[in-house]
Parts: sequence; structure tokens; C-alpha cells
Amino acid sequence: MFNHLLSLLIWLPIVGAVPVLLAGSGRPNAARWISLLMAILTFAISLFLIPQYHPEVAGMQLVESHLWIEALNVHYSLGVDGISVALILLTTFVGILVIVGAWEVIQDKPHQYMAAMLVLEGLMIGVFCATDALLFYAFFEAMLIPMFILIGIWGGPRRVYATLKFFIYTFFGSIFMLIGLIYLYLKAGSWDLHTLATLPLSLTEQSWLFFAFLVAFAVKVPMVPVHTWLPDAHVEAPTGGSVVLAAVMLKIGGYGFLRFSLPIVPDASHQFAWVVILLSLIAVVYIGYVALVQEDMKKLVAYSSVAHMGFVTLGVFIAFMLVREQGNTDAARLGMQGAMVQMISHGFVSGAMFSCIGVLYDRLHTRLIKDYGGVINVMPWFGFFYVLFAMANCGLPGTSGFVGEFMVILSSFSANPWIAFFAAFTLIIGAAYTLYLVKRVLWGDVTNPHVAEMKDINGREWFVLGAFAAAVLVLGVWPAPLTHLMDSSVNQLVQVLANHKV
Amino acid sequence: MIDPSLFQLVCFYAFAAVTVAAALSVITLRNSVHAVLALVLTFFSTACIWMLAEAEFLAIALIVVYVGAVMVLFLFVVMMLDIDQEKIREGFVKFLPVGLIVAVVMLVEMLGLIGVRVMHVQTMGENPATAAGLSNTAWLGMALYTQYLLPFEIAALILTVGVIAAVALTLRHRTGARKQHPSEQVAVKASDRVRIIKMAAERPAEIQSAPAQESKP
Amino acid sequence: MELSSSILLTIALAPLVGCLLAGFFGKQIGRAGAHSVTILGLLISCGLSFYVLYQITAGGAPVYNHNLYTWFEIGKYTASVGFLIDRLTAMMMAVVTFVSLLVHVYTIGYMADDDGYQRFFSYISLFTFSMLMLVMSNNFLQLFFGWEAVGLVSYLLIGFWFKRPTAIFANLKAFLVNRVGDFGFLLGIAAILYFLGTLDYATAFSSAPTLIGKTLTLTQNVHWDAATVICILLFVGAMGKSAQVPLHVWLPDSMEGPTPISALIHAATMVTAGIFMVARMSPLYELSETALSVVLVIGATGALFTGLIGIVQNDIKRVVAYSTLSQLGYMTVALGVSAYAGAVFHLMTHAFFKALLFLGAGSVIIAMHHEQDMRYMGGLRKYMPITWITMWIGSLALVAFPGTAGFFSKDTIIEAVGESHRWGAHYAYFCVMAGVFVTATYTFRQMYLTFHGKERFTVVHDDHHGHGHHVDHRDDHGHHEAGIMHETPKESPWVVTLPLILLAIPSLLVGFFTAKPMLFGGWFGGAIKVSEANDVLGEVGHEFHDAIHQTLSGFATLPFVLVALAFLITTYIYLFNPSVADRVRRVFQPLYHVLQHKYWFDAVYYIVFARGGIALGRMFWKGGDAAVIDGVLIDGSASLVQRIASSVRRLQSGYLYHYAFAMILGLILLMGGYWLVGH
Amino acid sequence: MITLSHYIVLGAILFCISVAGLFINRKNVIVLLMAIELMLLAVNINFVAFSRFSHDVAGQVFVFFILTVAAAESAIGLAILVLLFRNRSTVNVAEIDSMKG
Repeated sequence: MFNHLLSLLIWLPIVGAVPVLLAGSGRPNAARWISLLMAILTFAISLFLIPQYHPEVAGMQLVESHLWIEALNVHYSLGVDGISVALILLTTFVGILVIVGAWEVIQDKPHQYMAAMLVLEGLMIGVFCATDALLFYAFFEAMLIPMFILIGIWGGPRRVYATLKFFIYTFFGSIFMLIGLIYLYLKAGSWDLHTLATLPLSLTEQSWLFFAFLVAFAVKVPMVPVHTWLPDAHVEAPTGGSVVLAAVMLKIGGYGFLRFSLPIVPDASHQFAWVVILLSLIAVVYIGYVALVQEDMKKLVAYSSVAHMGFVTLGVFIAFMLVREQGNTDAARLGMQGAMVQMISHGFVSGAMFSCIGVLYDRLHTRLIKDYGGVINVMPWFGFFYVLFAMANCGLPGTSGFVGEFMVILSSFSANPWIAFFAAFTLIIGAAYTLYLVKRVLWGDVTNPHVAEMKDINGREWFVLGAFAAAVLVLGVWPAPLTHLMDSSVNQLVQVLANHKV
Repeated sequence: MIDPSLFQLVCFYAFAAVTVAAALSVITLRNSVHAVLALVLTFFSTACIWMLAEAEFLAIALIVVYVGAVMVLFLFVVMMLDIDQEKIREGFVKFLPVGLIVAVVMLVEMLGLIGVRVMHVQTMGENPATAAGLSNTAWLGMALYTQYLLPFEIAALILTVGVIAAVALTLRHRTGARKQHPSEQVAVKASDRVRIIKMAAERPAEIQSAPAQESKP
Repeated sequence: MELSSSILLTIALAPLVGCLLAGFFGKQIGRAGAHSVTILGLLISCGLSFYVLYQITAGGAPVYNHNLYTWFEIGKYTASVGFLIDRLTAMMMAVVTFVSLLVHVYTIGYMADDDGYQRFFSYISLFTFSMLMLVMSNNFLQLFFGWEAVGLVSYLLIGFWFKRPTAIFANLKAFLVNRVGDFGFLLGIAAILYFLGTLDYATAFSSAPTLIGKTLTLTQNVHWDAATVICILLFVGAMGKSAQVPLHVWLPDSMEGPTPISALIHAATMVTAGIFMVARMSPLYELSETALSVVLVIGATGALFTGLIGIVQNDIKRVVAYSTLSQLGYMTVALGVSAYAGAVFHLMTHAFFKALLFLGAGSVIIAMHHEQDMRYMGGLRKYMPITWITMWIGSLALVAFPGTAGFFSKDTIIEAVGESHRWGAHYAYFCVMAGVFVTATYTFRQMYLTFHGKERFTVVHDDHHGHGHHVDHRDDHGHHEAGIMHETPKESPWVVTLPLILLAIPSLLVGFFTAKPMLFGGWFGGAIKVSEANDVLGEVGHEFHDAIHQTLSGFATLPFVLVALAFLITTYIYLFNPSVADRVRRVFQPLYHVLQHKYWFDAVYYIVFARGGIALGRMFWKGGDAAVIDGVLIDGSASLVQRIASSVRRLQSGYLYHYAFAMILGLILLMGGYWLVGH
Repeated sequence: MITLSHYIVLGAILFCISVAGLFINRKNVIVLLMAIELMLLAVNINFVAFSRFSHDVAGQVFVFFILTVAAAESAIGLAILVLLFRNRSTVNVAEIDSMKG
């Protein structure tokens, strides 16, 4: 079983979607229970990664490789390092929670919804495992389909606009990546990421490839100015879709930077690091202000996601300044670890925030902030969780939201104090938009009579929010296991950065 | 004695003049029947020009096949259809300038490209068929039935398809016409003819509702 | 005897356990259960804190500095969670747990009728835990954790009565202003990591001298001294937390929270975290004259000018709040002249007497049925003698009446400022001296308005308004008919008065016994470092023989003269001739106007930052995201395609001759092209 | 002396005449069909000439095929025309626009 652990992780949920579809039509409860079982099983199997993966050994582990398309030399090759393991665990963890979260909420074709979720989960795991560029691309693109379906069928009133925007945006980006990959294949004769990483490339070639990758992953992350699909997609997506989108799918952009931009085009990445850093800082400050004035809760959290993901790209790309200009590999590792922790943490926090909004939406069927107010009066337990996640969202120490931001700010100060200055601005603006939201939703007296009728969270919601809360707190109080898990991989990545390819 | 080449040239110009004049009348004559007849003349004089080029088979084929078959077909159609000639010719004057300009520009361009003034001095030379010791027909036939056999077959196929298509398109099913359906007659089964119905003998009142009339005669 | 980590863990975690029990199982354990578990937790914590203080001071226990667990370890950078227990920490722990314990007890009385009783106890226990984590930390990470955690609790507690719009406005404001401070603080920590490569106090302080000569390159030509940058950034954090000008605006608004909170968090402990932090960082601050001058000037400004606002306030709690701002200014001034011990000592005495004043004010508020406006009080001394006496004790300590705790701490600060030759010291000296008069003025005014003079309220007995009616009103004076009472004011229950008495004792006496060792005896040992040249306390200490002498000579100093003057003036105005107050106000109308509007800090901040931020956000959103990115780039490109398509579609007319024409046109063009190229 | 240019120029003239025919008779499907026949004829003239002058049989073979295809084409074209006239009672191209987008 351990020889094919990764394949199992990818295909179990995807194949598991079949019985959900077969058994589920007409019997929603069967669909729910089967998909829950599949999600739990996947999570349980993913837990085996922890003993099976040896964090002290750098490089890919649990490797599988089979020839897939002979004519193009494409391999079905999988492998994980510390970063992938962390992200896979995040995916499987969130996988359970979205199934539970959608339990009674999705009444329309629940079996199809659950099946789409399971397929999406498997594909996302595939993205994190693939070590063949074309396989990665295949998963990367295939992922869009279930998401497209999730938003398109179970979405809000403007779902068609949102899905189109989401799909075309991401597709637009990934086409450039495909062109870049084809160029690399023609040059190297292989799709293997490791081979591509060692392929010598001139600076001009690297620059073109860098921008090809940048467009693809910047859309996915998303970075300013290609972020506008996210608020729309979030607003229209069903709660589970939003949770998966924010918690896992955005991470694929950051993960792509690590897997493609950094090792394959290090010199161009260094040369254009300032672009990414600048965009990241704009994401923190500009998007912070935009989030402040949102009237729709989901949009607000979506914008805050953009701002938080800015820390991921920032942490990744200041590493170049630190390693190449100052030779400070430790600070670079700190920044990159910070970026990784921020990815995981944002997975929990944004997932939790969207789940919270889902809880409210299920009761009042509106996401407009002005329709709420004084929710804490009727939903104290919900208020507890909401404040907790809000605090995590604005990076309060002791919650996971703090860890990544802290590391990135520390590390960016070493790169340039001004970068740290603008990055640290999130402390103010992040708190402003999050707590302004809390103020308008949670505090105050009940003004809307419908709010007064709202019931506090039930056991199922308690479980979802509680699981998120536990993850947020554990990661915030003791991030060392996570950083230890990723340490050797990050270290190796930083070593790669230092090597000039030209 | 007239120089044969000069005679050929004179003949060429004569036939070419007839061809052009006939072609012009094809597009200008108001009466469609006349136009078809002018086209026939065009084909005919072209066939003569081809004769000058010693392409005898094609020249004959053009006359036999085109003039003899296709043009007659045109003639049939034109005569068969009751076309309002006046209405169909309206816009003639309106589009004349455009047509003239386009045609003239094109002609000038073409002539320029061909290089009229340079007047290729390439002469006909020896007839390749004669050089091979064959008649033009045999020469063409050798190529057609060896090197171009497959395209030749395809051409035959196209013609067949053309015939079938023409028939299929114009075939009109007349309703009410009595005809036999041999396939149906052959494929008929006993059950189509006779239907055995179980009837409850003691309840004669319901006989009327039995679908006796539904069985095929 | 070596301190064991289990004791320290117990100290920190006991309140947390209490918090969790009261918070999560509040319904199950009930009101009594909630206050029992939290007070029990605090008792344990407080008792052990005093034990630790004893061990550190007298028991000869060595400084405890151990990590509990590693938070992260990346390359050469490590961050841990651990405790550093030296005399400074031990003193802080004792003060924090002691005041917190008394506030817990007091809360039983103050919050008796509130629905959020359990929640309140949970919060204040959480606060105690956070504050302990802050003071016991041995590294910057944990310090920041505690720093922000107390901010969170403060946020929750200011907004405790979340139905009141003012409260939820104030708590947002408090958190955001604090975040501005934390912004600087975090950058300071980043700078420390950058220059010193560690987050651990001991390592950082021991390698602090390596900062000398290092600079931080901001632009190509601007190089800032490393120590100055670090210290100023850290001090920005302190400005936020300790409410220094110009980040002081949140503190008066924080009075929206229940009074016990004002006493515990916004007077005694949390707001002094900044002072504690700077004192803790003394090895760093000693490296930068510039940073200390900044500290000095900002502190002095706060000490005088916020005190002035206190004179014109009518809300009893707000007077005390502005007094807190002013006193925090004094402490900051002390830090600025390198008299760290003086600052910390004032922090301690201030914790006692300011908590006393707040709790006393709270007691008055209870008696007045949540009326906070002093204009409707007066003559309360005969109804509530214990409150009256204890508040007088607190007031005397506040105005630094010789012999009281405040005298030793405040006079020392004033003298230390006088001794200092740092840039800005003259300005600071003027400020603190004038501040003495201002302090005395608002303090006596407050006492007179509250306890003396004529009763400015009428008691209307009303059967419909039984006791406990004020549950619904809480502190909400908006619902009151001003000056109408339904019951005669009476002394508060023992749970309220007992803490008053227990706080009055140290307010009166603690300075007398501890001033000499703590201020001049080097009691803090290695916890506070002062370089030879900056040792103003040493200079002051030459003239300090013993507490009795000092007390006696205190009657002959300028500060006492100022206090006495203020006493006479306020006595005349408020006891004998109240109309003078109005006349004075009219004479100084412009000044009064300025003070009434608190120098327009709030207004400007509101317009610039709150409104401005929203406007900027809206501009970015509508202008940037919606108009440019979505409108022009995204939907623009889509509609461009649509427009091109719809115009191109017209070419596809469906008319055969159009297509033929196009073909022929193409042919002509093609040939023309050939022609051009070929010739 | 007949040269290649003679034939080609004749072909060009015929072609241009038929183009002009397309324009001025744009309503009459029958004349359009005839113009197309003319066009093919022009091409055929060129083919024959080239075949003769470059001593290659391919040209004449092509003319043969073109004749074949043109015959089939006009057969089908006329069939469509008949059908059209039967249904719409017109051969006016401008009125045959049911496929217009």
C-alpha cells in the first residue's frame, strides 16, 4: 500500500465519487454518508504520510513513475516533499469539513455536489503530488472542471458570470504556462521537473518562461491585478466551494511558484523578483483598503484572501534578494517557511471564515453586512468562533494567522526595511477590515427582526468550526512540527535559488 | 502558299474573336435562351482553338459532352422554367459599372502579370503525341488509364453521384399515386394479416368494443 | 532555591484554566461557580507570584531563564516560548495578580446584576493569563504574543456591553490604535532579529553592544543608527499600548467598558505594559540617546497636556482616565531620562492607587445607579464613608502628597528629570512640574464634586423602580433622567469595599518601605541596565537618606507648593464659591474649547483615518478594481471581442454575391500584390 | 505564330468577361451558372495551352477531370435550381436568403 500511497490518495476520492453518483440519485443520505466515508478514508490514508515521509531527507519521496504517453515522453510520476505533504494534509482535512459542512445545506442534487467535491479533492492532491510537468498541468486544468460545476450549479444568482470569469481567467493564465512547458519540453526532451530544474537556460529564455509561469500562477494565487475573479467566484460559489477555493485552490498558485518559477528559472525570478514583491505589497495595502469598504461578507473575506496570499508571494520572492544579494540563506528560509505556513494557515482561517459566513447565510440567505448586526445576542457560540477566526484573520499571535505573517515580516526586514514596513501594514489594515466586519455583523443590538430568530450553531456546524478552530490554535501555539516537516525541503529550495543557471 | 503558322495565327484570332464576342453576349443577352445559345457558340469556337493546339480529343469531348449534353440540359431548364425575364434582368445597368471596373482592373492586372508586351516567344514545338508516335487520344488515354487511373475512377464516381443527386433532388413524390411496395410485400408476416382475438363467449355485450376492425385487411 | 518551571507554569495557566471553565461551562457552573473558579485560579496564581517574589528577593533564587518549548527553528533563527523570572518580572507578576485578584473580587459586587457575569470573569482571567505571559516572557515573540493578547482582551472587554454603539465603536478604535503601535513594535522586533539574529532577551541584550556603529540603510544616502531605529520602533509599540501622545486617543474611549476593567486593564496593568517593555529593553535603549529623547519628549507632552483635559471632564471615569494618561506620561518621562527603576516604581505605585481610584469611582457609580456625571453628584461622603476615605487616600497618592506611595515615585521622577541633561529634559521638567499642579487640580476637583459640597441630585422614591432596575441601564447614562435618583445612595457591599481597603493600604504605604531599595538600591539587579553617564537616579539617590527624611523634606519642595496651591484654589472654588468655576471657564474660553475637544485629536483621526480610509478604499474598489481592472481589462476585453464580432458578423451577409465579390476582390488584391512584388 | 501568351490572354479575357457576368447578372441563377461555366472554360483553355507548350499530358488530363466535375456540378446546380423554382417560384438570388445569419 505504501508503494502507491500517493496514487491511492489521488484516485480514492475520484473513484469514490462513482458510488456516490450511483447510489446517491434519489437517496441523498446514502450519497452523504458514502462521500463522508470517502473523505474520512482519504484523510486517514493521508495521515500515513506523516510516518512514511522522512522530513530530515530532502527531495522527493514516495516516488512512483510509469510511462504515460510514450510519444511525448510523459510520465505518470508522483512524489512528495515536505511542502506537498503539508498541503495534502490540508486538502484532505478540508475535504472532510466541506462534506460535513454541506450536509443538509445542499438539498439540490446532493450526490452530484458531493461527487464533485470528491473529484476536486483527488485532483488537488494530484496537483500537489505530480512531479511531471504535463501531469501537473493535466491536474491543474482538470481541477477547474469540478469547480466550474460547483459554482455553476450550486452558485448564487450571478453564477454564470462568475464561472465564466473564473474559468477564462484561470485558463488564460495556464495557457501561457502550457506554452512555456512545451518550450521546455522541446528543449529538454522531458517533462520531468527535476530534469527541467537542471536544464541550463539563457536569461532571455528564462525571462519569457518566468512571465509565462507568473501569469499562470498569479491568476491562481491570485495577485493584483489579476485577482478580480476571486471575489466574484467566492460570492457566487456555495459555501463548500468557497471553502475549497480559498483553503486549497489558491495555494496551488503559491505551490506552482515553488515548483516551477524558482527551480526552473531562478535567474529570471531573481531579476524580476521586484515585480512580484511590488505586486505583493500592493496586494497587502491596496486590497486591504478595498476589503475595508466591501458590503458583502464573502467579498470582504475574498479580498482579505488576496491580501493574505500577498504574504505568500512576498515570502517566496524575498528569498531571492536575501540569498543572492545578501547571502543570508537563513533569513531566506525563514521567509519561505513563513510563506508556506501562511499558505497552510490561510487554508484554515479562510476556510473557517467562509464556513462562518455559510452558517449565517444558511439562516438568513443574505450575505450583505447591513442585513446583520447584533448576531452575538442570539448566537453566542457562533460569536465565539467568529471572533476567534476574525482574530486569526488579522494575525493575532496564538492563532495560525500570525505565524506566517510574523516570519515573512521578520525575513523581509532583512531584505529591505521598506518591504517590511509595507508588509507590516497588514497589522493595521487587516485588523481594520476584519474587525469592522465583526463590528457590523456581530456586535451591536439586533435591528433586523430576522436576526432575532436565528438559532445558534448546531452540532454539525460546531464540528466544522471546532475542527477549524483547533487547527488554527494548534498551529498558532506550536508551529514547530509544521516548520520541521517542511524544513529540509525549504532548505533545498533555497539552495537551488543560489545556483545560477546561466 | 500561305505560311502555315501565319494561317494558324489568323485562325486563332478569328476563333478568339468569336469566342470573346459570344462570351460577351452570354452575359449581356436578356433572353436566357439566347444566352445559352451564345454559350454554345463560345464552347464551339473554344473547341476550335483547342484544335489549333492539337488537343483533338478534348475539343471533341467539349463539343460532344458540353454542347451536346450540358448545354442542352441548360436549354431544357431555361425553357422549362417560367422565368420572368424582365424582373430577373433588373439591376443590369446598376451593376454594369462595377462589373466593368472589376473586370477591366482584373484584366489589366492579369495581362500585366502575363506580360503581354514581352510576348513569350515560346512556340508550340513538336506535338508530344506525335513525338511519342501516338494520336492525341491515345496519348491522353495512355496517361488516363495508367498514371491517372485512380483519379479517373473518382471522376466516374463523382459523375455517378452527380446523377443520383440530380435525380434525388428533383424527384417528386406524388401523393395519391398508386404503386407497389415490393419490400413490404416480401417482409409481411402472418400476424400482420390475421389477428386472433380471444373473446369471452358468455359476455356478448362487449363484443362491440373488441377491436375487430383493427386487424389488417 | 531554584524556581521550578512547574510553579511558573501554574502561575500562568491557573487563570487560563479559570477562564476556560468560566467561559465554556459558564451555564453549567452558574454564576457562583464562575467567580469561584476564576478567583481560585487567581488566588493560586497570586499566592505563587508572591512566593516567587519572595524567593527572588529574599530567598536567593537565581534568575530563572528557560525555554519551555521551541516555537520554530529555522536555520540560525529560533523562537521559543519560555520564562524569564528576575526581580522586575517578579514584581510585575505580584502587582498584576494582586490587582487582578482584587478586581475579581470587586467584580462580584459590580457586575452582580449583569447577564454576562460568567463571560466577564472568563475575560478578566484570560486577561491575567495574557498579561502574565507578557511579563514572564523571555523572548520577543512571547512578548508580542502577550502584547497582542492583552489587546484582544481589552477589545473584548471594552465592547463587553456590545449592544451599545459607543462601546463597539470604542473597542474597534482601541484595537486599531493599538495595532498602529504594534505595527511599529513588530518592525522593531524584525529589526532586532535582523541586527542581532535572535529573539531571545538574554542573547539580544548581551550582544546589544554590537549594535553600536551599525546603521540601517533606508535609501542610498539615508543611514539610520541601528539602536535608534530599533528603540524608536519598539517605543511606537509602547506608545500604542501605554497610550502615549499621539496614540492616546483610545484610552479615554475605553471607559465604555465596565469599571473593573478600567481599573485592571486601562489603569493598573495593560497600559503599563509599554513602560514595562521599555524598562525591560533598557540595555537597548541605553545605546541610543536619540531614542530616549524621543521617549522623553513624547512622555512629557502626554504628562502635561492630557492632564489638562482631565480638568474639564465631567464624567468621573474620564477624569481618572485622563489622569491615567498623564501618569503614563510621567512614567514615560522617567524612561526617557534613563530612570527605568523610577518608571517601574511609579508603575507599581500607580497600579495600586489608580486601581483604587477607578474601583472607588466604580463604587460611586454603583451607588449612583450608574450615573457617571459628577455634576449630578456631590455630598456623597456621608452615604459612603469607606469609599470616600479610600478615594481620598488614592487621590493623595496621586497628587504625590509626601509620604504616600505616589510621592516617592513621582517626586523621584521629577527630580530625576531635573538631573538629566538629555535633549528635551528642560521641556520635560517644565511639563512634569506643571503637571503636578494640573494633577492636583483635577484630582481635588473630582473629589469635591463627588463627595463634598451640596447634593446635586434629588431622591424620588418610586415603588416601580425597585433595586436592581439598573440592570437594564447598566452604565448607560443616556437612559437616565439627569440628577434624579430613585433611592438614597448607600455604601457598596463588602466585595466592593474590601478591595478598596486592600488597595488603599499599599497606596499609602508601599512607597514608604520599598522606595529606597527599588529606586536607589539597585534592587532590580541585572534586569535593568543603566549606563554610568545616564544614571540620574544615582544622582537623586545621593540626597535620599531614608523615607522619613524624604517625606519631611517633601513638604518643602516646589511640587508640594504646587499641590498646596491647587488644593487651595480648588477648595475655594468647589467648596465655597462654585460660581467662580464658571467665570474661570468664561475667561479661558478658547483654552476651554481646545480642552473640551481634546485638541481635536479624535476629530482629525476620525476624518483622516477612518473616513479617509473608507473613502480611499471605496476609490480603490470602484476606481481600481471595478472600473479599471474589471471594467476596462476584463469586461472590456470581453465586450471588445463582442463588438468586433458583431461588426465582423455583418460581413457574413448570407448573400452569395457578397461572398463572390469578396473572393474576386481578394483575387484582384492578390494579383495586385504579385504585380507590385514581382516588378 | 501562335505563342503561349495568345492562349493565356484569351483565357484571361474570358475569365474577366465571366467575372463581369457574375456582377451584372447577380440576380439570375441561370446566368450565374453559365458564367461559372465560362470561367471553367477559361481555365481549361489555359490548361490545354500549358499542356501543349510544355509537352506534358497532365494538363489535358486535368481538363478532362474539370469537364467531368463541371458536368456533375451543373447537373446538380440545375437540379437545385429546378427544386428552388418549384418551391419559391423564383431564380432571384436576392430572394434566396433563408440561411442569412
